[in-house]
Amino acid sequence: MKVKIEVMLRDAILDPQGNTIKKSLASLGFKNVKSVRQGKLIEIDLNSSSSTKEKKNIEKMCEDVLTNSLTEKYKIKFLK
Amino acid sequence: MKVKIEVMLRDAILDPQGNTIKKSLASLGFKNVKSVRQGKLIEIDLNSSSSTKEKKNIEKMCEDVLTNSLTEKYKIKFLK
Amino acid sequence: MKIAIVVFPGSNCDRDISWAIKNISGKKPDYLWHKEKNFTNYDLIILPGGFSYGDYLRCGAIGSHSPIMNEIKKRSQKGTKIIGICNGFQILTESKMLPGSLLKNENLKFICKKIFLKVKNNNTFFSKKYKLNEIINIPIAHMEGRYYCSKETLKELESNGQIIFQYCNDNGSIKNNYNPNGSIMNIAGIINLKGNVLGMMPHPERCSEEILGGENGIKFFRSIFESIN
Amino acid sequence: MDKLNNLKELLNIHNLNNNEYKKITEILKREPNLLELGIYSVMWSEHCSYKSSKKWLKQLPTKSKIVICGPGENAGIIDIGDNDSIVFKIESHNHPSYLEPFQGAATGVGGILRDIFTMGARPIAILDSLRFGEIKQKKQKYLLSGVVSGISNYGNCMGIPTVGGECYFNEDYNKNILVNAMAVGVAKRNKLFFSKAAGIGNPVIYVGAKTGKDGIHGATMASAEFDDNSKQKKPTVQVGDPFTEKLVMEACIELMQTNMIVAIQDMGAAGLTCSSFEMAAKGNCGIELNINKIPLREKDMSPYEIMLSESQERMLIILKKGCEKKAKKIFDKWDLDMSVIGKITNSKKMIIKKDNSVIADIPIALTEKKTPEYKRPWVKPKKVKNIKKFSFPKKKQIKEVIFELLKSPNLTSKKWIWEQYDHMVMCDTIKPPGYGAAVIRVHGTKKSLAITTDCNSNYCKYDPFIGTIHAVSEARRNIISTGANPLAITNNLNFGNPEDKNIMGEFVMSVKGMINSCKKYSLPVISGNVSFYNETNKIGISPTPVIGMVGLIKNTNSINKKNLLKENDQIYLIGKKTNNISCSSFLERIISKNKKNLGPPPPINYNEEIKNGNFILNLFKNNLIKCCNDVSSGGTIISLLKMLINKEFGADVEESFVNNSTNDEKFYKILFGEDAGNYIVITNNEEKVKILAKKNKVSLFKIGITKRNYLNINNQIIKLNELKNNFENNFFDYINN
Ligand SMILES: Nc1ncnc2c1ncn2[C@@H]1O[C@H](COP(=O)(O)OP(=O)(O)O)[C@@H](O)[C@H]1O
Ligand SMILES: [Mg+2]
Repeated sequence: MKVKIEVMLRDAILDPQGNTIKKSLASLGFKNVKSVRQGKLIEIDLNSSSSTKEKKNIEKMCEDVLTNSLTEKYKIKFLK
Repeated sequence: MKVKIEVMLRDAILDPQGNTIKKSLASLGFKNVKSVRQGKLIEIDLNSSSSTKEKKNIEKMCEDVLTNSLTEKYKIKFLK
Repeated sequence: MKIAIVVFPGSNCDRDISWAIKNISGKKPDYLWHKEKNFTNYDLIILPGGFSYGDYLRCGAIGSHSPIMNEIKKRSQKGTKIIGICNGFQILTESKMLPGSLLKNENLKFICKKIFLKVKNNNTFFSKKYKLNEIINIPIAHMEGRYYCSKETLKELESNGQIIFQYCNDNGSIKNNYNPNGSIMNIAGIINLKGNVLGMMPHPERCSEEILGGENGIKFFRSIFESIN
Repeated sequence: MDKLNNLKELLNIHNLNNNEYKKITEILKREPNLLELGIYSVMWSEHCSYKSSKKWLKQLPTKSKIVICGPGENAGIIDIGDNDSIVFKIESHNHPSYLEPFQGAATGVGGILRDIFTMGARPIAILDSLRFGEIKQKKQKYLLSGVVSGISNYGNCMGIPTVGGECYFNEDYNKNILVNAMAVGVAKRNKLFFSKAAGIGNPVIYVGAKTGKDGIHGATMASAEFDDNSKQKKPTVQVGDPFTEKLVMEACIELMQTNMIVAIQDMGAAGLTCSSFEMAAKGNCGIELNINKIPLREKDMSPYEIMLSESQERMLIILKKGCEKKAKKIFDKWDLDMSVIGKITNSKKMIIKKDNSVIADIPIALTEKKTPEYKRPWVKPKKVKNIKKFSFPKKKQIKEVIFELLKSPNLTSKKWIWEQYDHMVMCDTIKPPGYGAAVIRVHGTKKSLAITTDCNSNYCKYDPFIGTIHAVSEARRNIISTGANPLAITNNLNFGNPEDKNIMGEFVMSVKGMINSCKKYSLPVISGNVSFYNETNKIGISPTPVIGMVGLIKNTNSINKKNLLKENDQIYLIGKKTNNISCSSFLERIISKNKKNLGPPPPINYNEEIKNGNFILNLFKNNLIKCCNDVSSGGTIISLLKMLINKEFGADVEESFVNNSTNDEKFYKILFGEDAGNYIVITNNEEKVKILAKKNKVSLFKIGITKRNYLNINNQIIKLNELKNNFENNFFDYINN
């Protein structure tokens, strides 16, 4: 099973990295950029095949280790 | 227009973060993880609406600024 | 007085803290490997600075799951004093032993320099030797030191006197200009409600010897020694 | 073994010429297979074989009473007494840093640190010597930011302070930046480790990161010039993993406390090939490797790729037979893989096996003996002409002149860089970056080291011989300015294509300059590195021989701890008033902007250098110095300001110092000339200083006295704040705009 986890900073939290990218895009002539946010993408390849139990497991992983719920939000995408 | 850009290290390139995450997941009991790779997720919000020209623009952005083709590969997703 | 310093893979201020404590107290602390689960009682356990697990994933995140951390949590509940400095602070927030979180510096760069701190609460085990509002010159060295917490938490921290150190200038002015990393309210160090767990980004061990350019950290260690004995 | 098809193309890819190929067939007494050809190509690359430079490097003075180990090992070692020794070396990572600045620079630091701890030393300091093109170019800012964060990321994570270095900008580096990193370590003299293999049957073990396809042919890449297609040629970029390296370092140091190691060597350029071959060659024995045992990151790797991979953070260790289990325990503790990959044999051959059959079979001694060594043709660089006519600014323009000089990216503060480096970790940094050499305490001892890197790119461009002498002399002055005794040097020779006789000429003259000055100063060269082919589309960099130097302060307590400046402390120039403006920063920036020729660098007077240097050390011994700096780029005033601003002080410059001069030319020459051999000292006991100077026949001149808030020259007052803001913020402005 393959899983993709998208982790972004929560909206209320300043993302200097995104801002910097926005600035440098503007200075390169990409003017109509309204906002940029940068997050993490974690791709996990599992030995097991997709099952409800495995999905629960992944969720637990996200909650326990992969993300910090105070500052981050995440989305899990099960690929196959 | 909203765009999501997924940036991952090329397959042959060492991903120390991913490796370390994998090892620590294993030691936390998530045993059946075969591999982990960590990349970046960039969300861009544009003033303009989706058009072929804008799409070209985004591609150029990726090539010129957002990624380093030597080490990274990317995927663009146009959201709306 | 029994002090231990926890060594995580990637810790790199473990020796520095040990050196400072040995110089000031004459007694060398023990090192505890992060896989340790059974160890004798200590009055104080220090989580040192460095890059535990390379700072991969999030600073302190993987370290906060080290086998030793369960035991440290238990001991802290029993009153053992715990200090986290720099990476140690990050481990403490990641393991929820302290509220909030430490994010990437606003300028996105590693910052190593001497800054000024104001002692906002000197009625703690860790700061009693300082005067209230004393201004101290002390080094920082981190990439992720931007303290963040929710509004509610911030209120609690304030009203409970849990904010111990704030960034300021040499006159003690706490303005945003003197905030090296973008921390909320210039917060540099906090304590838990119970008063036995402290986390701070600056490095007192790096200014506890005249020849290294200052001795402002000595009172920090003296405060603790006094609290223990 | 399969026959090689299309030999011509293969040789081309492997950067081998027909003669070299012929030699290979003679050594093997047959045609090589592809794996063997690959092995020869890296072993005989310029980077690993020093085939163009060897002839000249052999002439360097490398011995002295204190040298324990000179060039030839991973790093050089000197004795500093009481069973303490110092290990140091400098290395370049120029080509990779241009392609991927962050990873290129990071892995450069990783590489040099491995060279140090391989010898049994704990690294205690890093320095970096950097060269970029014009700072106003976007590309250069990108490269600079990437390189600095790469170095910072690696050094900081390892917990080793980056305490100094240099950074210089000039259009000559637009297409070829330079990233040199130096590291210094300490070891007990009786606990040093070397790479000489021994003991037939002893196991060869592999420790650290797994092998991937990283940087295959990195060594050959570093031995070829760039062209517009370089980006397409991309080998797999090496990614640094400082976390793994930290574990490898701690584990190796732990293993070194036992008696299990026979020999140890890091896998650097040309990876497993070079390290295993060198170990066996040094021990005059054979080595057998089993390719199936090499830990791999990817499944589908050919033996060719495995042997040539430059994956980072890997070590090769020869253990005593029977120690495998005990060693493994240590590596397990640090979560590191260890694999027994072969053994030492008496065959004097390097045998590589896969699935039990031999896939490479190379005689070691013969190959060593036949390693190419070229006598490349060279011509002496032409002497540049003195430029005669200048029009000097008016005296009253001194303020603008100072600000203009402080604006030069080469003279202004590099705080932006070193604040990103953890320069305090390890709690031994006594003199942090700011100006001059760094001073680092040798932990747990009374001793301290002064460390610096140096090279004035302009001087070397206009005269590589004198320029290199300047680099050595200036490094030496930097060391002496801290009160330390200079001990030894390491060097990184960065040049263009040695097959061009003009560039070879620059190289030869530069080495001669190093030989000449090191002999005069009795400074042994204990290690170094050569980086050729810093060239793109036939345009090479100007010669850049970076000198790294280490000096010793025997008693750290003698360093004046409370050397706080006070108002009215006295400032003296030790040496002669300057009169030479040729090749100076003043000339470059103020008088002949955009001129192609800056004239020859100032001459060197060894007697003066040595006499003045000794005098400074004498003043330190008598506790007469509050602070000291040498006069270098920017002349007396800029050198003085760097020191003063750092201490948050200004000064009143006496009119007599500028000879009460009504003459603009004389005025500026005294303040901004760059004649060699001068120092500036601040004292609060000028009488004693003067008496000692007379006794030692040293000339000195009073520059003025310290003032809290301003600089006063020629009745022009500049506020300290204004100076400080300019000096410290100019660089930030360059980067941010
Ligand atoms: N310019 C030089 N001056 C003195 N010694 C040098 C110089 N260049 C290289 N060497 C020596 O040659 C040896 C091989 O250098 P290098 O290939 O860079 O080392 P390694 O790859 O083992 O780290 C080293 O011992 C080095 O000190
Ligand atoms: Mg080496």
